[in-house]
Amino acid sequence: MDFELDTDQLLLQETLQRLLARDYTFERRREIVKSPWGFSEEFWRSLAEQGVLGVGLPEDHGGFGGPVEVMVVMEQIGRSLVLEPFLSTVVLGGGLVRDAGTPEQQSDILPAIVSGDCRMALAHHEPGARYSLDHVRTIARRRGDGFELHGRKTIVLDGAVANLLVVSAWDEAANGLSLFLLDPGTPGVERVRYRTHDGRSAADLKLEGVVVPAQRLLGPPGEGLTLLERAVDQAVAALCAEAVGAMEALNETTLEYLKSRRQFGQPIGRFQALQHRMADMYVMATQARSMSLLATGRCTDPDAVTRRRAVSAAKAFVGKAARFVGQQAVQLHGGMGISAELSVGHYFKRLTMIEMTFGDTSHHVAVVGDAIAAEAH
Amino acid sequence: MDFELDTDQLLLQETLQRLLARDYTFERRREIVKSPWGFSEEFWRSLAEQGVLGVGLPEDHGGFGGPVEVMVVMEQIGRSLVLEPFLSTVVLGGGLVRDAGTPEQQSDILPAIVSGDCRMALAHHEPGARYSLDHVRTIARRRGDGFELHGRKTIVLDGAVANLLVVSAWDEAANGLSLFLLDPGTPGVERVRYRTHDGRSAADLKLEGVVVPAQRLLGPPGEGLTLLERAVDQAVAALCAEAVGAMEALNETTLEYLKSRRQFGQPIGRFQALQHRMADMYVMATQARSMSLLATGRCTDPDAVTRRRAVSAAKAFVGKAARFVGQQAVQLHGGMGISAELSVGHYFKRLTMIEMTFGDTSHHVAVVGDAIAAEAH
Amino acid sequence: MNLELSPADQQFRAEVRAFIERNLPHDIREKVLTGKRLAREDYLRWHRILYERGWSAPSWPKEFGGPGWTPIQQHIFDEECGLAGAPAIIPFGVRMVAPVLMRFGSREQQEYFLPRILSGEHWWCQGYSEPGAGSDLASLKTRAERRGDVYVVNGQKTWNTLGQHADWIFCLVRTSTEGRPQEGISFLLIDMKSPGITVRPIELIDGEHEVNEIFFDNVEVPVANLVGEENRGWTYAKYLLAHERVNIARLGEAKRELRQLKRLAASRPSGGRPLIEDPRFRSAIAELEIDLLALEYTVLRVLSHESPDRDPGPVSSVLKIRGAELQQQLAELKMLALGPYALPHIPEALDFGWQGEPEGAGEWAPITGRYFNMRKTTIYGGSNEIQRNIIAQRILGL
Amino acid sequence: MNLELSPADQQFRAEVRAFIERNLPHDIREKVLTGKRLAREDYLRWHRILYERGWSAPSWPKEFGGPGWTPIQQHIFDEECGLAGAPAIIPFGVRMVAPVLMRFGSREQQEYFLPRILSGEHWWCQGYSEPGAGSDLASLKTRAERRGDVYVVNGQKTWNTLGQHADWIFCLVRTSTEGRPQEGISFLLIDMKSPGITVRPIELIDGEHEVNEIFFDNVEVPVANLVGEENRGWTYAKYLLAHERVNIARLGEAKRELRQLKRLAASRPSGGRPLIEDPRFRSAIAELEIDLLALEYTVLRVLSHESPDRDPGPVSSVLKIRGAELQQQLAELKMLALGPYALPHIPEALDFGWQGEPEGAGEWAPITGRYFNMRKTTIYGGSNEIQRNIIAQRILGL
Repeated sequence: MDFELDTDQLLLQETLQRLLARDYTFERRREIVKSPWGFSEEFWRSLAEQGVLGVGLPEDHGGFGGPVEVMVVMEQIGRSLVLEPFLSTVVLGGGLVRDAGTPEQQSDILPAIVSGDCRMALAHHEPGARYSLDHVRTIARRRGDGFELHGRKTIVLDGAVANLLVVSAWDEAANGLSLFLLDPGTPGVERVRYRTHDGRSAADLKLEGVVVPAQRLLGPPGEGLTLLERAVDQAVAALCAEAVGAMEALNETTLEYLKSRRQFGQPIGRFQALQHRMADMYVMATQARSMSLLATGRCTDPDAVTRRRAVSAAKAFVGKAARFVGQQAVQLHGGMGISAELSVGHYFKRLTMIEMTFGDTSHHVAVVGDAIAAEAH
Repeated sequence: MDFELDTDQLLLQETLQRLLARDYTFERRREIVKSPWGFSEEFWRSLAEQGVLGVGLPEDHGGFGGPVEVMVVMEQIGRSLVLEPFLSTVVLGGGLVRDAGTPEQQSDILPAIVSGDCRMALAHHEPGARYSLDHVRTIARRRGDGFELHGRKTIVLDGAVANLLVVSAWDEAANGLSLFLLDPGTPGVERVRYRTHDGRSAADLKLEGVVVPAQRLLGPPGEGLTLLERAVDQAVAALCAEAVGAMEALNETTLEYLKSRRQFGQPIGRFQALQHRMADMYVMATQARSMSLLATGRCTDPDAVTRRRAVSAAKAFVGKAARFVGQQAVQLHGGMGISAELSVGHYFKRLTMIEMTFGDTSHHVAVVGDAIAAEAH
Repeated sequence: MNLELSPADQQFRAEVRAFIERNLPHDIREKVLTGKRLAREDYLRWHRILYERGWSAPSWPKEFGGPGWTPIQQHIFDEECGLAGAPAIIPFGVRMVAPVLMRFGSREQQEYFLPRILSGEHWWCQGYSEPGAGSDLASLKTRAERRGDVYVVNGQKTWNTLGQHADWIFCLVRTSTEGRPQEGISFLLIDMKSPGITVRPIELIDGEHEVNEIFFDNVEVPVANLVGEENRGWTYAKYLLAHERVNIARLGEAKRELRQLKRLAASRPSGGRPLIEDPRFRSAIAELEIDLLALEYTVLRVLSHESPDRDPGPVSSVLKIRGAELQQQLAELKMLALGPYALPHIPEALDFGWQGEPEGAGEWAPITGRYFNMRKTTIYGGSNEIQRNIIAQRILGL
Repeated sequence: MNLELSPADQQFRAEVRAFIERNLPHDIREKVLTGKRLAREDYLRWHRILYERGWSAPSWPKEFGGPGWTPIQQHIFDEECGLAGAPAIIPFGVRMVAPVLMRFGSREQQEYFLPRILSGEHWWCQGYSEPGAGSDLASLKTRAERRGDVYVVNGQKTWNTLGQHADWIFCLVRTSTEGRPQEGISFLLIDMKSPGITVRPIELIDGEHEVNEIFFDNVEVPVANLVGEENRGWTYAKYLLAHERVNIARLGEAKRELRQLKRLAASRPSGGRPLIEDPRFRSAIAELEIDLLALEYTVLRVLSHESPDRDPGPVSSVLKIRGAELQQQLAELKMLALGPYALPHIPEALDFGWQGEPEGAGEWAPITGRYFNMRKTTIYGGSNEIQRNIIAQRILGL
């Protein structure tokens, strides 16, 4: 049993820390937020140059490492509130191509991800789905050698900046979900872009008679749900790591504030009620890190039941911790906590959005509860 | 709108306070707890002499007042942790006879309650019922002019000291629940007595071919559930008042302890974390009192839906408050809080048992939730 | 004991309800009910409608032109307004500076300012908080130096709500540095058009402009605009804060939010079914309904004890704590009900009548921002931590 | 990074599990699993079985006769014992006084006492707490006066766990009143058979006899039973407390309780259906399972960093806080699962093999008492408030 990073992982961490300290200060981030879709091409290129965009991808296509390396990157992304679509591109999109792509698709797409040319988004969510992955009304009809897609996708995270989409659809012939690689510029795709509360962006898609050739089918027809579940579990583990990075940075900021901010003639950190609050925030973040490690270790477990239960437990706990730490950090900052000027409110917003992505705490508690009930029978 | 007691109600309160201060000190109570079934005949007689056992019963049978008077008495019962079966006898038993009894039953039983001769218990709960009132497997068969009862009752509160029982049974002929007045000494009744954690007592009953004459049927045949629901709602309101009395007394005791107990060179009440805890306990108890008033005002509402929703809301809130105040009072007392020597642990135990009587917090939250859902449809 | 309103109060409620029903402009009501942005003019339109009816200052006694309502009547009025979707009365004039003027102002101040507050001619804002002061109000640094007939004010105020709309500001300023920090504070009325005043918006985390910083650079204020005596401002400030807490529970607004939460849960699809069919979500709503009921009856108990001009005392801290927490929990559960639809941030969708993508954005757009914004309720008006200190010290004697 | 146990540790776990399976007496296992009373002899039987195997002191190094296990192995052993229903190792000898003797005791003390702790010949208890001292341990008043070759001890200790069974007690006593309260404390080993010792049971709210007051009336203690130096006892006491916290999370026991909670929920009828079919109750169980997992992996992280004799430091406060809260929540949810069956209090039903009314009492009887009893976990061993102080001060530097 070993919870330490190895030398290469530490090197990756340091490399990224140095890059972020130089190129992703809170001021610089503020400028990127002001850009149309919260995305810096320049910074994305820097990530590519440092090899970060190959994390978790196969070595023959320029990648390296696995879930632990993803965790290392996501923690730093959380600490610096990085806006760029690493999760969507590398973990979700790259992961699906890695796990399900044909050799041609892999050599087409994976090197482009690693080089920073390809930015991906998962176009799966549909109106009314809430957090269930199997609610898909978009339809794929066989059409000659290929497919024709009809339907609509919403809250496609990073969908505003992606140049390659993975679209899920009900494959009538296969009687199951199939996944497709889709260029957002394809005729019949209408993309409406908008921003999200954490400074990022998303899109809604209308798909009307969108023609997809057979070689853009990703993975076996009808197997889309299994592929998605696996990919989403990995994304959830990555989100847990991001949240841990954000929580720890937020706790550090808040602790600093408690020590420096004076009221009633002393630093407010002298007040026992605030000390205990800060202690509880520390306790939560410490345990959240443990759960992030658990999720990282289990998110590629071949047994789907084991994998899901561990990942859901982690997301539930991390969500709860994120809500508590976020709310209390704002509270301890007083009015400054809700001003956009300090980083604290931005951490709070991102932590909130993380909780609401791929299932909130209550959703994942129910997943674990159902597993417990199934076991009892 | 008026939340004040009138002169007579204040007089009742003072009378009872004086009696309890004299005859029900914590030391005296400790002796009563040690008696076989946690019951003092002598004190019960004193209550009768002061007229307390007529509260909420009709004036023509020696009673006076209504729900507000019951509330006044129950608060004092809560403050002094009175063990004697006022709720079972006067509120539940007396209330059922008042609301459903024939004139003969009323003049037979009510004066005997008021004089202290009759002690009642509600024998309704059965194994597996949990908190539902309609789970009754005991059967009443017509037998000549009367009935024959077969079945079993459990957790009959105060059933160890009662000399008159109200028994519920499924009346096959009426196709509904019927209620019966039953002497526990009737042939075919086997009574097993035991104590409860709060120093009181209860009993299990086995009923095998117990013959009940027709004139001991209480209320119209088959109407038992409606009668019980009304009676239990009034009992729940009374329990809320008892809990409020207990919580306020417990808060006073705890506050006193915070002021007198010294650690690290100062009264522990100087520590801000403990101050805030005590403030939260005060906030909870203050609101619990408001909810007790609401339950008292609504527990006889002729509209069963309004009545139930208000009473369940009150029980849910009071249960939550009781749990919080009880647990925190123990915590603030440190080790002394879990020793049987101080009153604090006994308040904690009684508050716990109150929560578990006639539905815990979660149960009553669900009742309100179901009402909300019904409204939404 | 009687839980029912008196027949007179029931009639009063019916009268208020009918008046709002008839007179509240449809567009304003819709904006409030759907959480859209309100313009200065929206507030003023409603204020003038109430003024015509004599109800623009619900808490005022008759002698100053108020309706002279009992505390219970004021509560009924607030609740009906909240439920119906009327804009909140901007409190800084009617509920804050006015009681101070009535009690401590000069005859001239009363005669000049009070009618203009009543009519809506003057929009007031507050100048209490300063950067670095927060809950420790008495440590304020903005100074006023007397030079002949004027005070010259220099310094900075912050967390000034809606000051961008204001005509006047009441300020706590330091006129002396001797003695304890509470001594040496004065209470000044300052015309927002005075040269030297700069209003700088503070962007909040919901992206909206609700509060400001205000800078005073050699602002000259006529000595006649001093309230009461110099260096006695702390007394007036505390008097003001006590009045501020009366309606602090904001029951009408909370009830409106609860109603909307229920509607959202009954309509939002969760795995194909409305959320309200999930026993866990339903219980979460029920818990809030129960908590709100507990707060409501606590408010009513306090009000039924109160005479119109009595400070409710430290028990108002109980109402502040619980009211603030409930506002937050309602906002939180509404956001949770949205699920993934909580993520989009579409500022234009906060404008009345906006239609656009993504689906539902128009209706749902205000909800997440409100969740962020509502974190203020446990911070402002004396943070909940301060309120717990007050309960511990003033009620419990710890 | 690797979440799996090493093959060696996996084999170790299998070995421990098999040993317990074969050697834990059935009646003892049943008593533990069903929450029945354990007699002194039950603890000792199991201790002697472990002693035969060389496992009676899991935390000891080999040089003193322990198995020399790594922290992870100790954890595995504790967890397997907890899950299987083995009685807890009484900590006062093995886990508390022994490390102090190993570090600070004389050669003679080590040679006399340690083998007898190992074999179970000496049952130890602790004499730290005093009435009126509580978390402020250093304010203790029991005094020891040196007279020739003996200390004469007078005073009173309290919250002494299972002292009614003990052969020896280790005590903090005051040997000097000069300097700070922490100075002037000494660490004495006292034979419980010494004249002048009186053990008085304290009844707890669950009605059980678990703790005692101990009175010392001119008790003579040979000077040879002083550990280390006079007036340096505070150092040894802190060393002892640091060791006490290692197993503070009590994961094995918590996992056992969780398993029983699930069984209870799967069997208890609620409106005719098992409680586990109620999504709300099921979620409540799930939340505890998740919280327990978060604690478990935090413990494992701490252990995997640790060398066998290293003080885990203030992070053990995190484990103490969460372990204590979880024990309470598990006990609470079990009681809530009982519903009305939580009310009966039948002390006889806590004896092994009891059958009687009301239905289910034998199986359910220990549950409510345990709920009451478990309130101690956030109080003893440094209350959770003290632990938060420690985190704030020693980890966060506040």
